[in-house]
Amino acid sequence: MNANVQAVKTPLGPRLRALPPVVWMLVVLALVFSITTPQYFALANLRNILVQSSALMILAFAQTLIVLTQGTDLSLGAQASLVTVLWVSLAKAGINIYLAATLSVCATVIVGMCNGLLVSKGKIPPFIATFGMQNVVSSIALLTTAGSSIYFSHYIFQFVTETRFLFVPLPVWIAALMFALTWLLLYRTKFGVNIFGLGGNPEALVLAGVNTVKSYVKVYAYAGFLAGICGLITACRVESGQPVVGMGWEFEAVAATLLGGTSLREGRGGISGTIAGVLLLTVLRNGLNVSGISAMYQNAIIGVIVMLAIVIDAMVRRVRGD
Amino acid sequence: MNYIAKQIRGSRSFFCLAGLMTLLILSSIASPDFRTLDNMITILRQASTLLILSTGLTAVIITGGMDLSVGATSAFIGCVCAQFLKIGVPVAAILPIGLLIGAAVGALNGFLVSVVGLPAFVATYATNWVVKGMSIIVMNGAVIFGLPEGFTWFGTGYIGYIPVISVIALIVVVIAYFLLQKTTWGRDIYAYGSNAEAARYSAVNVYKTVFGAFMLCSMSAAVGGLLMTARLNAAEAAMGDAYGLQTVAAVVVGGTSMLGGEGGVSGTVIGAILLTVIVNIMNLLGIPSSAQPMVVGGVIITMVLVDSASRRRDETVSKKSRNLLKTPQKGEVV
Amino acid sequence: STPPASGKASQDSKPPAQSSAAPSAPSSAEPHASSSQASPSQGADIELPTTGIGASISTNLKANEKYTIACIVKNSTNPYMVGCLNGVQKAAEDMGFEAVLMAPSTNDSVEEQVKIMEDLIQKGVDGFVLVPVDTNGIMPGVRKAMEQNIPIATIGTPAAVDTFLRTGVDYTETGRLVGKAVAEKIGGKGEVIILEGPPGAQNAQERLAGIKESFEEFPDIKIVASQTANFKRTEGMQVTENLLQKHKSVSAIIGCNDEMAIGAIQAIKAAGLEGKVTVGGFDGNQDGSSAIYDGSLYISYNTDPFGSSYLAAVYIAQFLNDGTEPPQYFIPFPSEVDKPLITAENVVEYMADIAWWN
Amino acid sequence: MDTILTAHGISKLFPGVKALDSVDFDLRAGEVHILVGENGAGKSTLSKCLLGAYIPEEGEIVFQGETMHFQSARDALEKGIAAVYQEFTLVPYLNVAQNIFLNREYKTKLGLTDHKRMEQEARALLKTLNCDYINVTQMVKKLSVAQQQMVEIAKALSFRPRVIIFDEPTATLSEREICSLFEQIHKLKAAGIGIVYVSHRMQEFARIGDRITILRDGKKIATVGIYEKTSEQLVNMMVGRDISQVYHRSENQRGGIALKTTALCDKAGRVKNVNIHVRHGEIVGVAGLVGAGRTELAKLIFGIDPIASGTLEIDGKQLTGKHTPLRMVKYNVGMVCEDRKRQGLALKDSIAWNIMAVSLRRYFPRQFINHKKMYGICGEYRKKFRIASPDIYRPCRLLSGGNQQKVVLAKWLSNNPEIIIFDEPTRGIDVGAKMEIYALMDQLAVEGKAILMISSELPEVIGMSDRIYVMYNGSIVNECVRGSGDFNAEAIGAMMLGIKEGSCCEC
Ligand SMILES: Nc1ncnc2c1ncn2[C@@H]1O[C@H](COP(=O)(O)OP(=O)(O)OP(=O)(O)O)[C@@H](O)[C@H]1O
Ligand SMILES: Nc1ncnc2c1ncn2[C@@H]1O[C@H](COP(=O)(O)OP(=O)(O)OP(=O)(O)O)[C@@H](O)[C@H]1O
Ligand SMILES: [Mg+2]
Ligand SMILES: [Mg+2]
Repeated sequence: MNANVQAVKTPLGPRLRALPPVVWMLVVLALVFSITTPQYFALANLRNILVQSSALMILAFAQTLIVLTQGTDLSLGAQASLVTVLWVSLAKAGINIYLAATLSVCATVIVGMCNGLLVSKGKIPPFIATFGMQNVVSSIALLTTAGSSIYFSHYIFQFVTETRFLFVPLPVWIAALMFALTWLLLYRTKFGVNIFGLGGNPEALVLAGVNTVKSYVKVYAYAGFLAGICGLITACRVESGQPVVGMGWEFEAVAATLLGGTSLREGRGGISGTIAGVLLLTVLRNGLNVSGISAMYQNAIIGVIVMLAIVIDAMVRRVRGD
Repeated sequence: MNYIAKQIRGSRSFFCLAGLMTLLILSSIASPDFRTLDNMITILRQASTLLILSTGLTAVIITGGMDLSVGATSAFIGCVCAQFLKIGVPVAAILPIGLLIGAAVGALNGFLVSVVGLPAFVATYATNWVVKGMSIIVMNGAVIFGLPEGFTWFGTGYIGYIPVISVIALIVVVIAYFLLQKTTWGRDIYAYGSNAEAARYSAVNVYKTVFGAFMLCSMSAAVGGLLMTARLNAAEAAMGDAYGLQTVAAVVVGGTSMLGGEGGVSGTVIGAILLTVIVNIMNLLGIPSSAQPMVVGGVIITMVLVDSASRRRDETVSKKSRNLLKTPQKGEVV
Repeated sequence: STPPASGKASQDSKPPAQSSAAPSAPSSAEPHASSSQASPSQGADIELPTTGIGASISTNLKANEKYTIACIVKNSTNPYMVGCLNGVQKAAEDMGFEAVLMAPSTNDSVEEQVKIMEDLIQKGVDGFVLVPVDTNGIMPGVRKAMEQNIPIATIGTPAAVDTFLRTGVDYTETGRLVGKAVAEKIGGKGEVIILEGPPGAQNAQERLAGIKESFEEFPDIKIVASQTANFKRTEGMQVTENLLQKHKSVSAIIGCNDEMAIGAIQAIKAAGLEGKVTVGGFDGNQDGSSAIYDGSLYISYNTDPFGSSYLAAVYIAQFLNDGTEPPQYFIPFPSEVDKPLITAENVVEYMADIAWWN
Repeated sequence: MDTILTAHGISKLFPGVKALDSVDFDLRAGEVHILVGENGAGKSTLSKCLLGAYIPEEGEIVFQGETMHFQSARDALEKGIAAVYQEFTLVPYLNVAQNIFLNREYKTKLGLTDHKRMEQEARALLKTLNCDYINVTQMVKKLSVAQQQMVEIAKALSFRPRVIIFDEPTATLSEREICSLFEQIHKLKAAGIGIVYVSHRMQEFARIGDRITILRDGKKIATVGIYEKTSEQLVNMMVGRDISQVYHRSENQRGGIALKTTALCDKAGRVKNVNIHVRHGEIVGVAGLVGAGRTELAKLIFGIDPIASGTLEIDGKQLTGKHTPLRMVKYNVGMVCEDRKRQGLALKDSIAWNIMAVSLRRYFPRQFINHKKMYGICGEYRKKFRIASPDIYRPCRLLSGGNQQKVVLAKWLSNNPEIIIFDEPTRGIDVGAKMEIYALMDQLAVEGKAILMISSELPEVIGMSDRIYVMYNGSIVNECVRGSGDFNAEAIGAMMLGIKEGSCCEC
């Protein structure tokens, strides 16, 4: 799956076997749902799944980068919420809508930089630093709108969610663009090398003369940027600013990241697997909804399947020995 | 005496204690309503549930792990036991039932972490999801209320001036302190947390240690859940939500390192009280609810920042030992 | 603060055909600019396809075909929401359609509500009974459903455009009524504490606005504190405990739902202020009703989620059968058929015949 | 030849340790300057100071006539001082080319990293090292240890430095790779590049070295030309006294066979068919090169790793059922492991808790700890082992290496084991501490304990053991008994290298 070894041409069989287990689970799940529910395999539903996963997908890319550096960013969900609120309220205050979008994404980039500084300079474990930030950020989001959601009418929201380009809605394209961008950064720039270094052997980076503080700040700031884009898409999806809309997404993003084969240790993994992780979660929800499983049981079912998926993933990896 | 002073000064909870003291003093100045006996008892009562939940979590975090399922587990056990009480199970039987379910959830976590080898963070997040889903199923969305008085007394009663719930919290803390500090198993938890590999080489029973820590955690969550239910005189599937990460914050602010091997329940006591006091004083000062998380987040970051700065000061060579260079001392160990 | 969006939405969204059937001004409250047209009136001469209220609601209507009607609420942990789900479930049993009962797995997530709507449109449902988290936030889903001509009935919180039907209660109105009743009970003066719903939730904001509005008539009433307790009993208790340390002479506490109000009562008992503080709540849920019965809660408002969603489902089934549109856009359900305020006077009757939770 | 790098009066402090004490050092262009000294003498620390990876508390570094104030390794690299470090300094999930060009990535016109060019150059570099079999697009994680080491060397060379520092580069290499490395070093020498070379392997010195600097306990002892001293003299200078004084064995009685393995194999194939035995009152050494599988054998015996086949007998009883450290401790077996920081100590915990880590269960079988009694016992052990620390409450990380090692010993000996496995018991500790440990081992043998000692320091194995097993590539290739003809450093050294006994006599 990893681009680093792309030059090595291996036959298809071993390459299929080397896919993260989550891909197979995804296939199995999709098969199960398409057998149980006839409407599942409709083209429209596939499109549906892609659109629904796009916001979480972008957030999960951000989380993957952070996890690669052996951290977790618990403030990502709050950052996305903040952007929805800031964007709409700035626009409402009369600022040009594109400028407003840029400004609000800038805000999360700054939040990300603070996270990075706390982690690198402050030497606080990322979990607790970003948890603190989560509180701060969600407070800002709530204070911006005095606690309520905020609404502003502009064609851009519907334009984003309803425009289709080559049969695929815009949010999916944006997610694809973010994937391309992140992929390039991760595998084709120094920034990406440093991410793998921070997770794999920070000492090596220091000896090679890399300023690790800067690297951390950059990673968290970029994660903030992605969270901002996720927030923009979300704002379009719900056509309003919602101060708590992203609550808990950071954890789903972690789950997707780990399912995608990125490890909390030694900087192993990459963003391609994360796509499968996010799709697994989305397909699961979508499938349960389409099959009309009652709300009462959904949480337990999703929980059990995610737990099984993680356990199977661990088992398969152990057998494979990676 | 010198030793004790040194221990306190050197212990991780020192900064937390100092922070709490500062907060108490500032609060007393800021609000006259704060320094009443009544308010102190209120804080004590409110801190109790958080304290019970975080006490068990302390053990898990000392092993270098994490339990994100504490809040959900406590709610789940509260819900199940409320259902049991409703169908007439005697109050006396409820505690064992709760502890048993707690032990089962803890064993599941322990299994996922030590046998399957998942990172605790992920394993317990999945457990959190499952347990939360199960409490929704158990409750079917309803709220159970009107529990027997013999049961609610534990949550609302008083012994003298002291709320029963605080007495129970104290008991839980003392038990956990005793287990962690005075038993070989407790020592194994510290040893495993500071260096898991060394613990294995020192013939520590790793499974017993990890399972034990998670079970202690979930069992204290059980006690917390029962008391939460008793105090509310009701059970609701979502009642543990707020405790999920707050417990982690209480433990870490109390000076227990997320890397494991350091800290203890005494710090957690201070951490839990600290977090409770912050909310209390903010309510008294009329700080709007939307702004409150910001203050809490700020305090958490500051406390941990100070703590980690002090840790680093230990690591670097102090001025005093630098001077050793100038006047080499004979017989000094290299 | 700005007037709630819902008021505006329902105000200028009234279908012209029904304006003749517009209800008269509400019986107990002053008409208010933002919601006068939408305000309920008792005994208005519209005919409901149902009889009874709360758990005793029933209908003679039968579904012509095996329709699938989905009910999407805000979460699956709040009795109110589960009341909504149960209402549609009961309607499905009575009328013979298939009910799909849904809630976001993350409590109160509007984004997930939209997802569920999208998914169910794929599944091919014939109607939606919806408790939106947010008026505007739910719009993408609503628009999609309307494109497919799927009727949508919203309960309580409306959508930003006209849907097939809106029923349940007007949150601002509920706040206004209970606020007024409590204010009168304490003689129009004194200190009041308000326990708010979760920040960011629209219905919570509207109800709060209603309460505050009602106090404008009483200049001697001072809101000394207004803090969130997230619609939860635990937090209601803790916040009240804290606030009572400072405001010992408080005359009334209004919890924006019964859960918080009961939490407040527990805190009041613990502080030994029993009987000195008037407590108001909303929803008329089981625990709240017993509290009114034993006198610790002064007043609550029957929001009847069960009956509301039942009624909405019946209207949808009727429409699917023969295209009958409801006679009116906004049917404030409980107050349409009964006095929604519950006090010690009518609580026995309420619990016996009207309550939605049996 | 002119001097290109000089260090004056370098001192470096670590918490509790003075790693370097006013060390002077100079390096000429085109020479290989070898740094020797025992483990912990400060060789790596000196190298790192020269490189800017550590900032010394005192002293100055002059490079090409300029006084340097390195703040980081980057500064030194820019000036032209590169290094092959002793520790692993590669990023596991980056490929070989990316690792070599870490932080110096080539860029295309678009500003993206130019993988093609990096790979080409990496390939070329590896080719000069005769390592073209290493795939430059392979993840470093997937390479063997020796291959990783060659990548590290290639990385250092890629800087085209004026000075290059090798810190034990050959420790994990096989003969073939060592040859290509030395070839490269000769080329560098010819090009006028100064080389600092840290190694323990005396046989390498003559092959490449020009001068030798001997360090002991952080102090410079002497700088000598390569042919000025015999290896005995060098060892004496390193150790600070005669070897014969250092090792002392008392006469004692041998008892029955305490530990015996029959055809022991592990799962990874690093231990093959090992048959050894240890008697009570006997010290048995295991000699071998790094990677020979000695540690694996010890781990296998102690139950850390599962046994694939073969049997283990303790005091004549064959071990059946679960094989865990816990069980081995019950059978009175102890193991002082190789890496005290990773496997031996909980560095954050106090000395006391570390001493009690194993024996706690023995002293307090009812699980309840009596703190007063415990601290009493720990205090006694501190005195007995002369652990240099003001109290027993300080965390172990503040102790020096030797004292840490003593804590590990105290941890095991407080449990009073009958069979003790020592894996590199004196690694990284000073001579004084070493002697104490040797005395202790001697005393244990007199008490009738069975001791299995693994060590990479031949003098130590030869000085202390009654019998020596020589291990090569996972198997025991020979057994030498004290007093017999092959019980000397040359013979055993040859066996360790896998050279047959016959051919050994010729060198
Ligand atoms: N980062 C550190 N923190 C504390 N002490 C250290 C550190 N690095 C080295 N030391 C101590 O400094 C002394 C010298 O260590 P150094 O690594 O330089 O030895 P060395 O001669 O390279 O030994 P070896 O042959 O084992 O590599 C040792 O006592 C060691 O314990
Ligand atoms: N072929 C190899 N593949 C992977 N790792 C190796 C290999 N050879 C050696 N190593 C590494 O080198 C270390 C030394 O190997 P091992 O412990 O088997 O040897 P040893 O004889 O005990 O040597 P020493 O005790 O001197 O390190 C091991 O910890 C292992 O990580
Ligand atoms: Mg070294
Ligand atoms: Mg070894």
